[in-house]
Amino acid sequence: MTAGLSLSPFDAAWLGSVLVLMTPLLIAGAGELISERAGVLNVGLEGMMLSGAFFAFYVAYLTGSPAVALVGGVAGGLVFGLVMGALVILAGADQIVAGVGINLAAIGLTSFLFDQIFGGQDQVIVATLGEAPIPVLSSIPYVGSALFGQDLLVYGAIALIVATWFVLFKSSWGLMIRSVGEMPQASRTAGISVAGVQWAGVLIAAGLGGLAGAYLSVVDVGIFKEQMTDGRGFLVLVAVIFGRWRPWGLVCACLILAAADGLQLRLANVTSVPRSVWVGLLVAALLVAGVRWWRRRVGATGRGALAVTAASILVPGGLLIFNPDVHLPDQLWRSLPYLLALSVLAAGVSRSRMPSRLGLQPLRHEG
Amino acid sequence: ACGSAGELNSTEDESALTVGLILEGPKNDKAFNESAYSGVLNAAKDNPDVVLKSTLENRHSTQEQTDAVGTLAPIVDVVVAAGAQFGPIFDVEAPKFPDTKFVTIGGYPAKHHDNVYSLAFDRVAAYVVGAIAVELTDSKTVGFLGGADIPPTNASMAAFKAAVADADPSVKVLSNIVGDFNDVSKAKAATAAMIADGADVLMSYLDAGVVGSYAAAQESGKDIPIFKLDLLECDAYPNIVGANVGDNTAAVETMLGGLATDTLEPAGVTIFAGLEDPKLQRVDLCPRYAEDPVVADLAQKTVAGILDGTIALPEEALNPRPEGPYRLGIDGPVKNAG
Amino acid sequence: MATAGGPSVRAHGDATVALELKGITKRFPGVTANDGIDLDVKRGEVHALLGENGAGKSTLMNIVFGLVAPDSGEIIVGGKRVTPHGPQEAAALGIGMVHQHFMLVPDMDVIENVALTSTRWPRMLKRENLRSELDALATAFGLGVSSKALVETLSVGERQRVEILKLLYRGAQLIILDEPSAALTPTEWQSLTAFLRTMTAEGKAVVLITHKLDEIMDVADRCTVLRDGRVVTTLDVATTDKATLARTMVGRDVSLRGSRAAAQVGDVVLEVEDVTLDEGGRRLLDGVSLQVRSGEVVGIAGVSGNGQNELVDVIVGLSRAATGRVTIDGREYSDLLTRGFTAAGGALVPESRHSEGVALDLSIWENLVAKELTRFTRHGVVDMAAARRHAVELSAMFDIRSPSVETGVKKLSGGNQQKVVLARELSRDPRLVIMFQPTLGLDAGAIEGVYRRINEQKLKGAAVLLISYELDEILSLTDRFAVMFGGRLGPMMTSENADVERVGLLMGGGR
Amino acid sequence: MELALSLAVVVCALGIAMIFVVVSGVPPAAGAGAFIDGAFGSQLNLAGTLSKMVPLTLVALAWIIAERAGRFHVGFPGQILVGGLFVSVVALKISGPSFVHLPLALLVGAAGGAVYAALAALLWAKRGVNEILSTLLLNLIALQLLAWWVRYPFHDPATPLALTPAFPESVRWPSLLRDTTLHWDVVLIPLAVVAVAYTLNRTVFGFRAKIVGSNLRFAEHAGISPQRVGTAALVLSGALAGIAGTSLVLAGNVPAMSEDFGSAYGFTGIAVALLARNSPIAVVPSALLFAALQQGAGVMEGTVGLSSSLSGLIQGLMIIFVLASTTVLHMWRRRRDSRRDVAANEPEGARAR
Ligand SMILES: Nc1ncnc2c1ncn2[C@@H]1O[C@H](COP(=O)(O)OP(=O)(O)OP(=O)(O)O)[C@@H](O)[C@H]1O
Ligand SMILES: Nc1ncnc2c1ncn2[C@@H]1O[C@H](COP(=O)(O)OP(=O)(O)OP(=O)(O)O)[C@@H](O)[C@H]1O
Ligand SMILES: [Mg+2]
Ligand SMILES: [Mg+2]
Repeated sequence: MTAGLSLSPFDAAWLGSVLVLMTPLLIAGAGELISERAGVLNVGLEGMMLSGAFFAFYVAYLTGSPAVALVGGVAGGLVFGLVMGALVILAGADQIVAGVGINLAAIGLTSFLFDQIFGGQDQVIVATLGEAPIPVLSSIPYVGSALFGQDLLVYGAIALIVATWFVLFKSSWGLMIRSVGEMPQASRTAGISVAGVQWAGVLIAAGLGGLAGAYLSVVDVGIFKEQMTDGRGFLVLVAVIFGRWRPWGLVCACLILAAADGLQLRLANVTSVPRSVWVGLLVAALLVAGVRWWRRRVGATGRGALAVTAASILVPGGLLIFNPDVHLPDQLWRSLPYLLALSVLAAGVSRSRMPSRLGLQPLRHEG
Repeated sequence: ACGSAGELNSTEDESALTVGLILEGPKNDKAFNESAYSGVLNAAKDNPDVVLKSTLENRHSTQEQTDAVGTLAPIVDVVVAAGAQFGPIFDVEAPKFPDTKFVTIGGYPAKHHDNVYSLAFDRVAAYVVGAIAVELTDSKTVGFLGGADIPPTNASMAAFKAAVADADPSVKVLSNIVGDFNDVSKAKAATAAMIADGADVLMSYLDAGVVGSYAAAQESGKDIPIFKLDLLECDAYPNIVGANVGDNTAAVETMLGGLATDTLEPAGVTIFAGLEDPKLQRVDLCPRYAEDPVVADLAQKTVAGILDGTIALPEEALNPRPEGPYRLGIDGPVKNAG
Repeated sequence: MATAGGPSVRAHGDATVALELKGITKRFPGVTANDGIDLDVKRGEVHALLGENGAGKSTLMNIVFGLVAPDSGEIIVGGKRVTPHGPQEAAALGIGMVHQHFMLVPDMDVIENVALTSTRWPRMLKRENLRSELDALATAFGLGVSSKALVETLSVGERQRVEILKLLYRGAQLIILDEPSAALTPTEWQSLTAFLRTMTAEGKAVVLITHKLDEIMDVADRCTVLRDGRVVTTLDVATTDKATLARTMVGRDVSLRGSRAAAQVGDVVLEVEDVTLDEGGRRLLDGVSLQVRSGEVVGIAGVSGNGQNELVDVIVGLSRAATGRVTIDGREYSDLLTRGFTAAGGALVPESRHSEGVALDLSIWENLVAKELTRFTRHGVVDMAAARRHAVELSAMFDIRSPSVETGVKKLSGGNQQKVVLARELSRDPRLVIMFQPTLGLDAGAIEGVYRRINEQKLKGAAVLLISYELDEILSLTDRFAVMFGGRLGPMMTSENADVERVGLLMGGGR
Repeated sequence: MELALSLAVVVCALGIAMIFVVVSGVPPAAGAGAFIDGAFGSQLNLAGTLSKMVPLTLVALAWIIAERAGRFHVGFPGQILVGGLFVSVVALKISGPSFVHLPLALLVGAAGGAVYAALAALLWAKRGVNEILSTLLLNLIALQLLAWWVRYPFHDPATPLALTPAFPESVRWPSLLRDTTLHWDVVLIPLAVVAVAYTLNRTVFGFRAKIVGSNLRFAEHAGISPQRVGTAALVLSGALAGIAGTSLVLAGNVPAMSEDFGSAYGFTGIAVALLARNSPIAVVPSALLFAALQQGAGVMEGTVGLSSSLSGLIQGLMIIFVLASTTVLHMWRRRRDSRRDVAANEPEGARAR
């Protein structure tokens, strides 16, 4: 084993794959963030994404245009958004139960339609939305093509997050949305239609969920496959929680999820974890610690948090120094993000940021 | 496609050998499942007695697969199932239906049953692919991209790596199992990663996912020779070297044909198909490489070496041999009997 | 003055009148909350609304603010007849209201909370502009609060200032404050007064709903007293005094609806010693001491929100006092939740019947045995037959009118629901009975039944603590009583021949 | 009223499904015939339906227990998996006579589900973490845990598949009907239904859960701790899901554990409970219907070529209709109650005659 420090998994290709893996999460996450900020937990997101993936694929197949297909994807998500809104907002049904129902219905519907429409013929591959490299930037050596040589939706997703941040925190719409998820009584006395805002939230989440699904089917690969969203909808829910209901938090969460996924792709068959991974972990831990220190000033952190920080620095540090020959199972890498999200919840950090009416039925008798 | 109820009754006569096919994925996946499906259709064409009565597709979980076996076993003469997990399922289900015959391609039955016919590929063609890959690489780095983490994937990877090590130990092998034969986007990301890590020849051991490998290779802007799995399609991507073919179609066709003509004897003997019979397993080259004397010659020599035993394959590249009787090659002598 | 949105009020008729109400009537099922109310509020004055709980003050102002539609009557703002539909329209008319419970989003900062009410259509938040406007307003009216602070980090007083800033920002000319001092510290009240003076100096009008006489004397120009939905009188504060106000508020011919039974007074049952309770830096209970003896009914009078809820929670064990101790028959009981209290022989008829007294979705018998499950349980299994039998007995005893004990409590009338609570609590032969607003929302017949139960318990030798916002009830049923104000318990008084004027003063925070 | 609504839901969902059947070119009668035949037509098919009922019933009951105490969680998939994971330890590391081994495995499986649910319960009771979010995460973690489990520590070295070694006969549910998938674990259906119905309706725990679930504040006033009751309910719920996992592993057809054994039941079980309107007894017909849908649809594909994905569609439709119908019921009740409220506010004497 050579002791040299190669950056191997953390290279341009990894960066590029992280961007691509992150894009559908970001798109759907932006919508889900808005919906959750308005108090609606959209457990049916997985189904909406799946529906978007299918309808985008079908539209692409009919029209041959990936761009029109994206519209089809949005429409596919919206179909279930309407169902969700009708059940949850109009009828006051339980959000989680409605979401579970929507997921099952979407799996059933898309599988069935796919079977009916495409079952008898050869596998259909539709044209995908090509790359749109940004002229000058994409020719930067090393990272240029990874960062700036992607398809339009990758940039779109980032723009979307900026837009989400802007809408939520810089515009009067954002105030309405946040106040509805936080304190609907206050919104009502301010003359805001709570149901209207929640409808908007649900439909935005559904439409963007559908778009994210469309990304999977017609932008990335040009193929539809039963249940191809493969739990990404749930992952988005995790990312929104993990990101503490903030756009930049969401970006960080999606980055971590996608980075872990990209890393796991790369590490899958390396016999022992390369040193650079420990370096990466150490850098990440130092970054987190640094941000915390900077945000809260020194001393403001509790003893438990301090211990966690110390451990998260010392462990990879030690591993870096001793560079042991470890092969961690892929499964651990894959579950790492969920374990992290769970600990964030348990640490109670997120609770304070959680929209206080999230997941709850609308207040009925509020004046 | 498999007809309505009315049709079924009319074709059912005494001598017919009715077949039920179970597939883990869709029958039009242009890959593993589709080729098994074609095998049944071919067998039916060859032998008028063979009638495909019904096809159950997309049976992903063990539970669904078991149910599918239970559904078909009572209503057909032969249940054909393609995929590794059917071995253990047949171990349990076959004795319940003594009058039905069970054929698995790639399954791993652990028990001996008189009505189970099993054919598994010893994935040695991957060795040939590995040898050619060493020949083609300039960067001295080659890549193996696997689908689901299942035996054929791991065995092929082992054979591929062995070939590279034998031919030129200084060539590096990158390998990655993405977890799914059909997840195009993951395959794309993984392929891009490999290319970035320097691989300039790839074995893409995927089904529908191979499209992702093509896309990544094209986006990389480099000219990356790619081997694919099973069906040879030389136009899907400009630089397909060839296909590592474990011919499901032929395997199903052969097994069904043998059953129809009563030449497949004895039952319960697991067949391991290597390169003995090119109909079953081989490396197909696209014209550009088939006409390249160096590559074609290398391929031929490697196959010959494997067949005459001068090239020894590592144990991980071969199927674990069962406790019961088995034979190497469809016509090979029975080993381990009694 | 910088004002955004909403036309300012230009008076056409009497330029000095900001708001005029004529014959406002509002009926709720069973109550007439406002009964032909006439009222005028002048520009530049602080007009106080005084009245006991339930007199109809909030309803009246909700009507003005467009939250409640009146059955009849006219609202005249700036000389024009208006009918505001919803807060937006009221705001456009220059009317602003600060609710008793703040309508602020805790997760947003001050600027955002202000902006929330001011725009309907999507637009960019010009935070800097808003901030300078707010800061200007804040300095002009002496409402120091950092406009970048998150509301959840603000104290109650600061939150109130934010509420007021919201109104000022929208150009309110008439500001309604519903019990603004309920949660304020004295210093915070001082700065509020200062602000109110600035307001009136600006020519704006203020309606101040309050129960506190000092505050009225302190800041109001005129005071309208409501009783049972009607205006009793409007007084000029300069020419009146607290005693008069108190008398007008409560000093009716006390209709002694209940009557006191004479009973043998025994040992001390409930002893509350110097109990203090703090929450979020506020002192909710301040050195409360109290004794209730067997065979007597002790009353706690006072306006709601002066610590009664907190005291009851401490006594029954739902919250833990910071200092002091509570004993029943000399024993402390420390179990959290009400188990220790119940085991020590305590019974509680809680204030909020629907949220604390019964489980509406459950049947009568289930509600009746809810606190005594163990009595009907053997090896973890409930003896349904016995429980039902018990319930049937109780229903007969307490005259719960329903088809059967299987009937859902939701389907009963308020009086019968209260009977369910009484039956459950009193059938255990308690040593101590706490009755908290036991006749709330009941009709005459049901009220009489409750009073009978109180006397019955007293005669049986139980100690009864009656907490009520209705002075009638206290005066006619209790043997001794004290007034609670601002978390403190006033001096004990004998109920017979009590000095009503003094009681009124104490209820308003006077001495 | 509720029964009628539930029936209406089923009829509507099946009616819509029929439209799809017709669209796909199969005569409805043939489709329906094939479906009924597939679900109930032969001993084998009936056995398939009944054996699918077991996990569905158990998960539905698990949902009902938690729901009764006002706790909604979606952790069944994870709890099933962890239940199975625990079972595999007992099955493979311990041996003994069947009458000890199987009950022990059952207990340990229940414990596995319970422990996994307890994680969510503790997070909720002690840290206030919403149990829906935590169970969603725990499900994803359990999937990875199991994938690792069957590949590394409990992998059968004799097979290249991701499979544990075969479980000994002593720990497996004996077959009830020879050569079918029906095992003796079907007795769990009546046992669990009765046990849950009894627990909820007769025991103190059930009573307390009901009180907590219907009015939290009242429960506190009655001396009942919502945290304690909620935790107990979640843990019991997890235990039932764990038993469902046990059943899937020990009465499954392949006598070993793979990573996909619990996939289909975690969420469908919720649908079963919803259609049953959270009544433990009504779970039986509801589970029968869902099991028949799954079983029948599979066979239908074999006999008339109708895609088996139809069953997923029907199940999804069913949930949506159940929710919609519940709403109709609520609205209807509310309207009725508000009329009554007006009446209730009239003086008592006027009504009490
Ligand atoms: N080329 C192949 N060689 C051998 N077996 C294969 C091959 N392709 C597919 N299979 C079989 O099909 C199974 C399913 O593969 P894969 O996971 O890619 O299918 P899928 O339809 O995408 O499933 P899912 O939807 O669960 O991801 C594999 O476990 C394997 O048994
Ligand atoms: N929405 C409503 N529905 C039914 N009754 C109501 C409603 N709002 C108020 N009431 C009743 O109208 C009467 C007057 O209530 P209001 O809130 O106006 O009194 P208040 O003077 O503000 O009392 P407090 O000092 O307690 O705030 C009370 O009897 C109350 O119960
Ligand atoms: Mg009040
Ligand atoms: Mg009021």
